[in-house]
Amino acid sequence: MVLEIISVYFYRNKKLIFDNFNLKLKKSQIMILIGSNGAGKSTLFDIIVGILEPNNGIIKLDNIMIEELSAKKRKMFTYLPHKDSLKDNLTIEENLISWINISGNILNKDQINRSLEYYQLSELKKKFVANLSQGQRKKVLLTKLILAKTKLWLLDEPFNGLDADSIKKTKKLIENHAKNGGSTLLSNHLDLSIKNSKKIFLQPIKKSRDIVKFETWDDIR
Amino acid sequence: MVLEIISVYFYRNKKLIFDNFNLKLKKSQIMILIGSNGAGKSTLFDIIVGILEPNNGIIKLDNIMIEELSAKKRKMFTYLPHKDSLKDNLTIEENLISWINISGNILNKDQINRSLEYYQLSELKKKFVANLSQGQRKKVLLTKLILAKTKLWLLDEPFNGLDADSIKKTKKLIENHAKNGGSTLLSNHLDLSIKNSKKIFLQPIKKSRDIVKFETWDDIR
Amino acid sequence: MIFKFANPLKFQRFTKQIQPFALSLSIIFLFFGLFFGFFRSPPDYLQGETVRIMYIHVPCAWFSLMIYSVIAMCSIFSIAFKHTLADIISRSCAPIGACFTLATLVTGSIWGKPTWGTWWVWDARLTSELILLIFYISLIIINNAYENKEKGDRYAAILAIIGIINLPIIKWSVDWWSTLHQPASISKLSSPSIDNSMLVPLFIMTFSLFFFFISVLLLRIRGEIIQRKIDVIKFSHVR
Amino acid sequence: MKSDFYILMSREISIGIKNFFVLYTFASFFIISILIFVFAIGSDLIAKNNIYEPIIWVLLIFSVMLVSENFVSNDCNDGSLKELQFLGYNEELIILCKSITMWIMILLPMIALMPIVSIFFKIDYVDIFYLFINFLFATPSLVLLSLVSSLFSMQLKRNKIIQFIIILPFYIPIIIFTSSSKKFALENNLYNNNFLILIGIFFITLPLCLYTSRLIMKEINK
Amino acid sequence: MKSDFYILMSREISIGIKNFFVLYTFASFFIISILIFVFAIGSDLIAKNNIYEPIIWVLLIFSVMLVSENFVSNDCNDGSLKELQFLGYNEELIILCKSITMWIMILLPMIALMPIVSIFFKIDYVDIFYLFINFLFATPSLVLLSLVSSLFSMQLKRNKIIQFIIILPFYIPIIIFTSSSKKFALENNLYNNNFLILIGIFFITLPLCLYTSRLIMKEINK
Ligand code: HEM
Ligand SMILES: Nc1ncnc2c1ncn2[C@@H]1O[C@H](COP(=O)(O)OP(=O)(O)OP(=O)(O)O)[C@@H](O)[C@H]1O
Ligand SMILES: Nc1ncnc2c1ncn2[C@@H]1O[C@H](COP(=O)(O)OP(=O)(O)OP(=O)(O)O)[C@@H](O)[C@H]1O
Ligand SMILES: [Mg+2]
Ligand SMILES: [Mg+2]
Repeated sequence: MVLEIISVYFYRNKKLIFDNFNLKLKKSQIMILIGSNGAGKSTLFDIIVGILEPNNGIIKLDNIMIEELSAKKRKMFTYLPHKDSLKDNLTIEENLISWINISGNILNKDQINRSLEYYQLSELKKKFVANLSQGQRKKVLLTKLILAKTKLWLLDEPFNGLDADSIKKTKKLIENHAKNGGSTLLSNHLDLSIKNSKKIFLQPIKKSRDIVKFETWDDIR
Repeated sequence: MVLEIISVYFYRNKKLIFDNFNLKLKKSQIMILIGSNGAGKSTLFDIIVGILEPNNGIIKLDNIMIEELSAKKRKMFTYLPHKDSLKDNLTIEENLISWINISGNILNKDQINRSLEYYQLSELKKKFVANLSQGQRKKVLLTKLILAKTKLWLLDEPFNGLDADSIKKTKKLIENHAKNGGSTLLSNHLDLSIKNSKKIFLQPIKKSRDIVKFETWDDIR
Repeated sequence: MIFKFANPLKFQRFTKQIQPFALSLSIIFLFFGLFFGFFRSPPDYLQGETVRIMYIHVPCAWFSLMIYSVIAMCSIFSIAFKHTLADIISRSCAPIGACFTLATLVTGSIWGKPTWGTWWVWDARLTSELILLIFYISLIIINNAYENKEKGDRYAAILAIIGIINLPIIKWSVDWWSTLHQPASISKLSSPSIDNSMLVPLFIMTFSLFFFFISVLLLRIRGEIIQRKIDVIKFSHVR
Repeated sequence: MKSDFYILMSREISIGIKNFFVLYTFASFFIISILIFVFAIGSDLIAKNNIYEPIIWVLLIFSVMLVSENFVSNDCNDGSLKELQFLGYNEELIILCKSITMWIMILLPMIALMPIVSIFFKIDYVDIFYLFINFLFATPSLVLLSLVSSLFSMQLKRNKIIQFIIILPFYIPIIIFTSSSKKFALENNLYNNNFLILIGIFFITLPLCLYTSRLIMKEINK
Repeated sequence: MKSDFYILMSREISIGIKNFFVLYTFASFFIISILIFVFAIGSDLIAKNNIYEPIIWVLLIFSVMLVSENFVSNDCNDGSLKELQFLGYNEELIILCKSITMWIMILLPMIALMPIVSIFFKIDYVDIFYLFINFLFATPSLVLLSLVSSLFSMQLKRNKIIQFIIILPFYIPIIIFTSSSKKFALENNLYNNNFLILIGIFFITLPLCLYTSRLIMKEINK
């Protein structure tokens, strides 16, 4: 099992967001998280990578609990969150090189240049990220997927702000990844048909609580 | 004519983005800007509202040149740019009230409450914007359209990050606006069918220039 | 652990019973303390009648330090075990501590004018006490700066732990640097260098303020628990 | 029909009130840094040589600069400065309203701190009066200058410190006239002269700063 | 296999070099504010009373605080701090690397400024030596403390000034021991004692700051 989420409970600002949530992601599987705004998709990603700690439950990557991973983590997944963590005053190329270093990959310039071609960013590679359009920024972010050599991709709304052509390219990228044995968990609002993908529907939880039942200190945290 | 763009030329960082661009937007018309990433959609919006100055060309709102408008501007259009100009440490309600004041509308609390209902934000209205999900923020932004009493809407990728349900609602909002005589110019990447809408395709301009022809100082600016 | 047995409901009932008891003890002690302080203790042969400020100043000073240590201990506990009660206690303590600190500063200044001839000197103890006040106010602000109470608690706890360094400085500054302020004369480890006729009202006042502190604290804790319950119910309805 | 000025002022104030503890932090920052100076130099030395004036003014400058960033950078980063611009508000008016709000919300309450400061530095009543008058006339220029410099630094992202360098030279005349006011007045037997100079400086900085900020704001979105 | 420390250091330095003019601005900020003091107090008075040490140290603190914000806030705002965290880097290590980079890039070059400062203040050579030694031993603690305080203020949006309040109390011991170093050394006939104390302070602040910053960084994303 590449990713395993076992009975996770999570409160965010006193609101229950995950109530006994379970998920299993196998090798070569593409899973699409679908849910209305505020259902908890981004929260789930943050929990998986260990940025947020669930109040209860277990998360396993490759059958190892995430708390025990730390430095090994960066070889296991590539997470593209909503905030793009690109430095405005570095060029596209410099941004990617910086990312390659911290994500534990080893790549030469040639490979970077080739991967920039995929989204036709080669001409822009010496431009500062501050001077890119919204979609171009997103493409820089997605280029990381081409560079990354990880098995598990975690993509938070990867198609946001992309033009039709780039959406197709990204879809193909994900499908190819699955073919090569990689797994992908992505959140999405659009009506896209990705081959062999499985959809998971997240519902916002509505649970009204009874005041008499506050019996432990954790209840009123 | 609600909006008229006449032979606009625009350079951004030495790159030609608009080369004799023309556009006419009539009453009750919905116009969708479609173009690949970096084609210049956001730039066009900024030019229309007067944030960027075209190198050449005329922009008219209600047959008046935009340079002559200044304070009257805010009664004429509602522009929702990509950056959402919401204050993280104010609540949804406070943000909207602040916007109502500066945009020259006069509205009471009741109207705000009713408009918040449209995207089901009423329960969240006392929450800080910092603690909203990406889509919820976008919905707060779109609520401004319900509150605004302007004839011209300029929307930069209004469907980005919204869930399927909210996209439908937003579409309806725009269609209703057109029915009531309002005009909308919006940029979009998705494949949406909006009734009575006209599509405009923006192409990135690839014009190689001849070095011998640099004859005025403006050419090498 | 005791907290396993006591649930918030029982705890609330318990505080409800204790609170009036503490308050009445405080009032009784206050009455006796003032009586002894004003009528049964002699004026100082150097300072005259102004020495009576001591009966307020010294207990307030002690409590300003003690309450901060309570907060600091709760903060350590809260960071280590994430227990809600620790957060509630430190949150309830902060404003009370701030009041005691302010009282110390004000009474000290008033006392300083006749004895030292000035309202304020840049003496190590006075300065560190001022910093203590700033810490208290910062704690209160941080506690309330977030929509998410848990976050406010955690940050306040970190700040409170950082601020522990200040306590020994206040306590022993008079010994480390030669200063204007009175060195420890009552709270010395050996026998106190002060007459019993002054010591008795001082201790009575101390008890009075102690019970006052306890009763206000219990009141605030109860309010805090109720507030949190309301929050849980309110937020659990939000989509 | 509300005037633009009124709308902008009420916006600034309503946002400012939400951040009311800026005032608290400003005040305590001021006090703590005074404290550091006292510790470092020694209060006797300060009292003897009358160097409290420069200290107070330098600290005031630092704190005004730090606060001014809050007033500008947020509006700039979340895009609401751009919004104000495309809604057709006058750039000069925006900055004017910001500086008035900042002065009212941050600096006016500082006057209440004066007695405390005077206790700290053992300043006597006549000198406090001078300090007070100086404060009243010099701070508006300070506020204006610091806002312009924060705007400048918005342009030059990631380098907030540069604002200090751009603007510090302009502070020097203000500093000279404020921090030696008493000496000045006594030497020249002209008690009012100094204040007149400060007012003069203000009327030079006002149009200059407003115009400069307009120019900067026009550039910010390019 | 490169070690985490090496990776983080090279990342910090490569980003830092792009912002090389931070150093320039830092230096000129420092000099201009010294100038303000010289203008306001008068260099004779400063020389006579030997108050250059406190002035230098107070200004150093202010400038370090201002720069440290640059080092933290950008990483925090664009999400790369979060990225480093989910890539499994140790929080302590991140801050350690940041502070080492900051020290190398900003404070080490300041030593070159010493002669200029000594001219301003008419300091003689022996005293410059003291200043230099103090500088070497006290600034690491300064850097650490200021980074922690910037981290703290990240969360308190629109209220960056609060960092000063949180951290200034901790500067006081450093200030006391640096700004009176010469007096101290002469009085006690212990030339090394002072430096030992500064080193001692450093070894207390180091683990304290690293641990605190870990705690804060754990909270930031909640
Ligand atoms: C603003 C001014 C003052 C402040 C902030 C202040 C602060 C304090 C503090 C924090 C303590 C408790 C120390 C401990 O627990 O050991 C204390 C104790 C005391 N203070 Fe003050 N003080 C001030 C002025 C004065 C003055 C003017 C006097 C009298 C001349 C005075 C006399 C005492 C005495 C006698 C004690 C008890 C010492 C002991 O035995 O522990 N204080 N003060
Ligand atoms: N601040 C800037 N400075 C210089 N060039 C810029 C700046 N912002 C954008 N550009 C360039 O201008 C061109 C048009 O950008 P614009 O943001 O208008 O594109 P867009 O059509 O909105 O694209 P998207 O669909 O990605 O939002 C792009 O090539 C971009 O690189
Ligand atoms: N920092 C935060 N503090 C408190 N609550 C938050 C915070 N961020 C998000 N929330 C709340 O948590 C819930 C889930 O948010 P999340 O961002 O995971 O939603 P999402 O499914 O990603 O939505 P979207 O499709 O809009 O991106 C929302 O109700 C939101 O209001
Ligand atoms: Mg999301
Ligand atoms: Mg765009």
